[in-house]
Amino acid sequence: AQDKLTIAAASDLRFALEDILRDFKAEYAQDLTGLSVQVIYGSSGKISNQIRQGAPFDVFFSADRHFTQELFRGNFTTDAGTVYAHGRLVLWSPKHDMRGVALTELTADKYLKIAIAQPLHAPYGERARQSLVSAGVWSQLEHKLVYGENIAQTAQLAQSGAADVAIIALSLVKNRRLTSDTAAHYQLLDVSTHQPLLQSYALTKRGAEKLPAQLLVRHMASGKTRQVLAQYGFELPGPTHQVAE
Amino acid sequence: MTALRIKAHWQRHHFSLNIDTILPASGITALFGRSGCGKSSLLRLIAGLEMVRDATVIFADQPWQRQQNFVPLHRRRIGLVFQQSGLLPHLSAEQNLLYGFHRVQPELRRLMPADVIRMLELESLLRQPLTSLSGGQQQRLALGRALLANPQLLLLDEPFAALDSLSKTAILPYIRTLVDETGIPLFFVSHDSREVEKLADQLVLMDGGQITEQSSLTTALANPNNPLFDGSDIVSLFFGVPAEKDSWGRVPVLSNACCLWLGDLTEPVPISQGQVRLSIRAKDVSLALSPIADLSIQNQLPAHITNITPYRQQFLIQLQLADGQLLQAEITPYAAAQLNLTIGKPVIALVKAIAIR
Amino acid sequence: MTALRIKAHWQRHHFSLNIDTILPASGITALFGRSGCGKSSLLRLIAGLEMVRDATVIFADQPWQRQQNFVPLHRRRIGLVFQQSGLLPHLSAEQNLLYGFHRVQPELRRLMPADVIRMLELESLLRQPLTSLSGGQQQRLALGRALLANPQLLLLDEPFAALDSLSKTAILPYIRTLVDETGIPLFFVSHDSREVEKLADQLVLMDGGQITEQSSLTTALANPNNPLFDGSDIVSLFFGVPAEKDSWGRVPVLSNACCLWLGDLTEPVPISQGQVRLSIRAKDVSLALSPIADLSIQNQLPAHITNITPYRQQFLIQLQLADGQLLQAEITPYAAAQLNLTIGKPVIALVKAIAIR
Amino acid sequence: MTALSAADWQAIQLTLTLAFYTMLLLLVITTPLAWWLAGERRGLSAFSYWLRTLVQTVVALPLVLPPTVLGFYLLLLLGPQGVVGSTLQQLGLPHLAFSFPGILLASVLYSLPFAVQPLQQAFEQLGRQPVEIAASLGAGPIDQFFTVILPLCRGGFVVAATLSFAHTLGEFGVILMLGGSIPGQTKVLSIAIYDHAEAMNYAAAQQLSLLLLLFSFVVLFVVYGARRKTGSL
Amino acid sequence: MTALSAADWQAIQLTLTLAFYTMLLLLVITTPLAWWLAGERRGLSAFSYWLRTLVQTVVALPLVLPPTVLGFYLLLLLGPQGVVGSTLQQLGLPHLAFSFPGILLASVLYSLPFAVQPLQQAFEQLGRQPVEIAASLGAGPIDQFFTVILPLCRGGFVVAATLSFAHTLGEFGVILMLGGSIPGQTKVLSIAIYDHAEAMNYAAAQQLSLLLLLFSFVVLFVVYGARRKTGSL
Ligand SMILES: Nc1ncnc2c1ncn2[C@@H]1O[C@H](COP(=O)(O)OP(=O)(O)OP(=O)(O)O)[C@@H](O)[C@H]1O
Ligand SMILES: Nc1ncnc2c1ncn2[C@@H]1O[C@H](COP(=O)(O)OP(=O)(O)OP(=O)(O)O)[C@@H](O)[C@H]1O
Ligand SMILES: [Mg+2]
Ligand SMILES: [Mg+2]
Repeated sequence: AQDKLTIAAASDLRFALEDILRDFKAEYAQDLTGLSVQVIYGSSGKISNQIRQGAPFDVFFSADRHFTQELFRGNFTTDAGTVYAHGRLVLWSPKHDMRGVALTELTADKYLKIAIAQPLHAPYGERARQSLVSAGVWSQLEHKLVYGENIAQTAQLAQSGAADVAIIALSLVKNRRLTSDTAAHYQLLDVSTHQPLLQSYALTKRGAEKLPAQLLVRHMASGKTRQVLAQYGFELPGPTHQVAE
Repeated sequence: MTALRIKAHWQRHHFSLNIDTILPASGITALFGRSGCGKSSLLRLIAGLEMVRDATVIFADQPWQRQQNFVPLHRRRIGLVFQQSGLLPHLSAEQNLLYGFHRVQPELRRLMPADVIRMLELESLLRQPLTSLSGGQQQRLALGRALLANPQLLLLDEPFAALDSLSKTAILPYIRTLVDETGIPLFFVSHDSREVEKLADQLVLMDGGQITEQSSLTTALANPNNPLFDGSDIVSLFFGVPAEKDSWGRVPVLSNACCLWLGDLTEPVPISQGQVRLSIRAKDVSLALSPIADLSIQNQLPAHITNITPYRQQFLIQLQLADGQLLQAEITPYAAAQLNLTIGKPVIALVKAIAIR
Repeated sequence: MTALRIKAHWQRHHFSLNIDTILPASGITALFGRSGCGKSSLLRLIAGLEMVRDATVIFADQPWQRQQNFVPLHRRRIGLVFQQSGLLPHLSAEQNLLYGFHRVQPELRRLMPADVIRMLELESLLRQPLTSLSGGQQQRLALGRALLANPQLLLLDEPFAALDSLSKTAILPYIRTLVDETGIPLFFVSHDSREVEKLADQLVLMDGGQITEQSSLTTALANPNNPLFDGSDIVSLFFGVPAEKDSWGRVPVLSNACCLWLGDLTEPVPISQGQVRLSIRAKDVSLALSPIADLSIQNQLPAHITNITPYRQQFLIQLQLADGQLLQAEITPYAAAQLNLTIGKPVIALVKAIAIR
Repeated sequence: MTALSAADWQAIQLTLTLAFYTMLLLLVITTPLAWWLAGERRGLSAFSYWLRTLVQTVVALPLVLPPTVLGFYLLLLLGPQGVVGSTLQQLGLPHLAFSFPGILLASVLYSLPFAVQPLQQAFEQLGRQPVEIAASLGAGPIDQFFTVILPLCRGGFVVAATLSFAHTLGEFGVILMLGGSIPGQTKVLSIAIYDHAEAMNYAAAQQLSLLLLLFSFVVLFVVYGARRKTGSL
Repeated sequence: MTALSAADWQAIQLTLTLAFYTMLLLLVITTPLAWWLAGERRGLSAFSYWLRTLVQTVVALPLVLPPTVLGFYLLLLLGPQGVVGSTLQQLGLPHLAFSFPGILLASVLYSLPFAVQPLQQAFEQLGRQPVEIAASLGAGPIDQFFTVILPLCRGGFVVAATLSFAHTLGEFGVILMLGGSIPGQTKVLSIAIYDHAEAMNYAAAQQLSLLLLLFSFVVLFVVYGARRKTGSL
């Protein structure tokens, strides 16, 4: 059996994937003795760049289906990506209770700095921008915005207290490490205000030949995984559907 | 007379400098002593280049260093020539020369570049890059630079060591005149007793970090055991006023009751009031019992013997001339016996006109 | 006799060195000339410190530089003393001293540390940190280091300039003996004509980047217009074999037909075959028409005048002694007239025993 | 070649300003610091000796931390909840996170060792004599600095200036963390390039990189060329 | 304090190895390079003169590019489709992206100016005389280097070594891009810390940072302390 599986994943999946993999290893303990699983987190853009340059990744979890599609077009993955969940955006602050706060209220003076991920390349950043635009406050808020390289760093900007509010992934707010008293004080953004965040994964050419990778694909579709994903605030699509290309 | 008060106990590694003295700060003072005796250290102390604790340096009532008081070098107005060539490598020869001059208030400028350049023959060096100067050229430049800083005190550490003899012949009288005219006191270190004889008014002898003797040059030279003479010749000084050349080109130098004939007067260094100072090696003085004719030696001076001392396997005969000046003659024991020399005996001192410096 | 062939046309900035000569590479050769005339440049050329194009340097049949051939300095086995103190600042005094010695194959080691340390009085310096050495101490150390490199050629650039006179008195005879015993040819630069008179066998005169004269020292000294005498005294050499002291402590030095009495024999530098070389200043020689009694001057040598030349407003009288050696006397025109001196005239040359060096 | 966007030009301008001020500030700060560090060791008390070693070590530490980590801690420190940030706010001043002064401070801190070390080395190799000569000729400390130390240690200053300028040009992690990529204020060139590259906008990334390289090349070439002509020593 | 995970220890070990090799390689490479750059300028032909200036400029360029950008271009170059990577593969060798040799190469390139410049400066200030003295005493070039140049330029070597070692310790962007954070191969400490911080595992991030700081502090303190004791000049 292959004894090593290398997974590259977008930052928003960080906490959910830990649980998923723990279950995965427990589930296939007999089939996969001595398996070591490495996960490398990063921005979807950087990871897909690295895959193009021959990075030794077997599975790629992207925050946006766009990246798996591009890789498939370049013949680096076996398919255009399986959508396993939809990401959700939340408005969150470590200092203020954001429950019930509408995007339009961000113009208030108490919100000096608002952190979002870089819309140029981070999927969550682009969706945050869309929401702000559709709320009609983008141009008013633009001078308050600070940008994180990826969604995890965006969360850090707020967590350090330097930014007053952040628009980040629900999955990050739902993780254990965020202190409980502030963790609940978030406001979900309406999915209708932005294009969907289609979380998709794909096997790379080298991963396709590996048994553990194939088993992981099977595990991703399992109920247990769906449960974990839901727990971390991901919205689940209907029973696993291949995105047509 | 201005004075330089120095008091210091300074431990430099294994060496200790112990000075507690008042030096006359006028005219030219030579520092003489064996290598490693502390001459450069003393100059550095005076200049304030070393923070010696609890030292006292007072120059002409300016307390340069006393207790907590410490005037930094750049406010002491000292002209310094370092023992190791000390040119600023990033400046041109000309910029080096004028570095100090530009920092002197115009009203304090008494020495002007044009004169110094002429006297030290620096003209042709000024346009050369610094790295292309030979050792002697560097030394002349450093000397000129110190002079042009128009200081109130000159401290020169072996300033003539790399000069060729022609340059030396030209520069020493210039330095003499300069000190006399400007009144800037000058201290210099030298290992060349001839330089000292020619230039110095006072002599400071050092040994093992201490000043062992300080006196006027005349007094110092009267002592045949003066370390100045170690490895070189005993010299007496004769002070007199030169008169007109005679038709033979000889120059008479007159003191009270004596006349010394000189071959010519190019070399002697003038000192103040028209006087010149002549040095006469004891080895150049012969003795006879009566005047001698048909001899090329022209100075035949009546004198009487004041002292006879053995000196380095020879005899040193100290003579008093008619005008009271002291003259010394070095004589073999054989000659002393032949002439039957005794104290008080009148003799004729023979000195070649040409041998007088 | 080994020789040093040098041919170079070297433009250094404004200065050009033009040499095409064969120098005798044996004994001691002095390089003499005014500051900036190219002495150091010549030594650097010989050492191979400068890549002078198309130059030729051949030492004792070893082509050090010829056409494309260039032997780097470290394979030339040259002992070098730089004009500016050249100690390695990161090494201790002792490590500096032995740096070259350690790099000599044991079978080529003829000079040993113990001897050099003793002769140059380096013992007490060895344990001192380098920065604490005085100027003269540094120079002695650099000299010792060059000697201990046991080179096949010594090039010393003003090696004695910072030495005090006592050190010089001790070191010069040591250098002389060392060269005679080891046969290492030595070139040295000096501005001190007395050093040259004492030490050199050959003299190389330089001026404006060219060698203007190269000759044995005796020949060179016979020429009163030799630049060696600019600003210093004319000297004649007398070669003779010293005999036993007499009861008065006088030492007779005998040549064929002459005897010169010396006060003692501490200073003269021995040269090979028991001979010594004495230098007699022309200013120390007086002339009389007949022997004179009752005079302290003991050497009264019969001679006849071979030449009379005006020299610096005086007369220089060239004399031939009974043994054929040349002696020169400097005399005022007045004295020459008084004694009615003419060529061929027999005279008595008077030389004080003590004035002989 | 597509024209650079206005935002790109803004980033370029910002970066140059930042690098320039950083270099200037660093030269001003590190010159006395390096002089003190390079001072005579002889006869120093044990205390002064170890104090110097300590300072020298601390000064070198910014080198060691990964820039993003350094940036994160600076964010904690300079933000409204940090010691520095809150103090500033109490004084009625803005806190330093997400501001130009903030990233300037960070750049200075981050490039500190690159300025101190070459200067210190130059001062150590200079020795005492040139300063002593100047003092003997009547030059006071300021005069000595400008007419002797500066020209003689020119090499050290050029290296210090080049390293700190260039290092700031290329700085990324610290500024990313602390600056928040605000266009015109903290979005410097390196971040702009990174953003283009991540957005797979390779043409723009490449164009900006080339421009940066070309500019730096010209500046460095001129600096080094001029330096060698006059001969720095 | 929670114990560090095995992965963290692995990152530490990897980082030290990388920094050490980088420093070593850089000293070996840059010594002759810096010597050549520091050589006599006088009497140099115009060609040699500009060649040197060119090389000196090119050597300084890695400084200027943001590390992630440099990493990106290195990735393009060293990856299987790059000129270097594909050539290596044709020779039957692995391409260099995502491998230890790859990030070593990148680190060397990235820290090149930090090693070259202090050395060059030290060599320039050294002057010719010490080498001439050594040669006159029979020391050949190698001998001269080890007994004269190295000890006299110790300050420069210490600065070069420190800067390049420390700079590699803190290096992040280049390695992130080119290395792909593969544990045990390319996941160095700086990336591990970054990762912990992103995972909001601040305790671990802080612990690792502290460890890195402490270690660096001790190393630097010893180096600087020892250097000052013997007195480098
Ligand atoms: N920087 C220093 N640190 C410690 N000791 C020193 C230092 N410089 C000189 N010394 C010690 O002081 C003593 C006197 O040195 P100094 O330079 O004053 O001698 P000097 O009389 O000028 O000798 P020279 O005629 O050779 O120049 C030396 O023996 C040396 O041991
Ligand atoms: N590095 C150099 N570059 C260019 N020219 C130089 C260089 N060194 C010396 N020169 C020129 O060569 C000439 C001769 O210099 P050199 O050092 O050989 O003189 P020297 O005879 O040794 O003088 P000194 O007795 O003063 O030491 C000088 O006039 C100077 O202009
Ligand atoms: Mg001295
Ligand atoms: Mg010379």
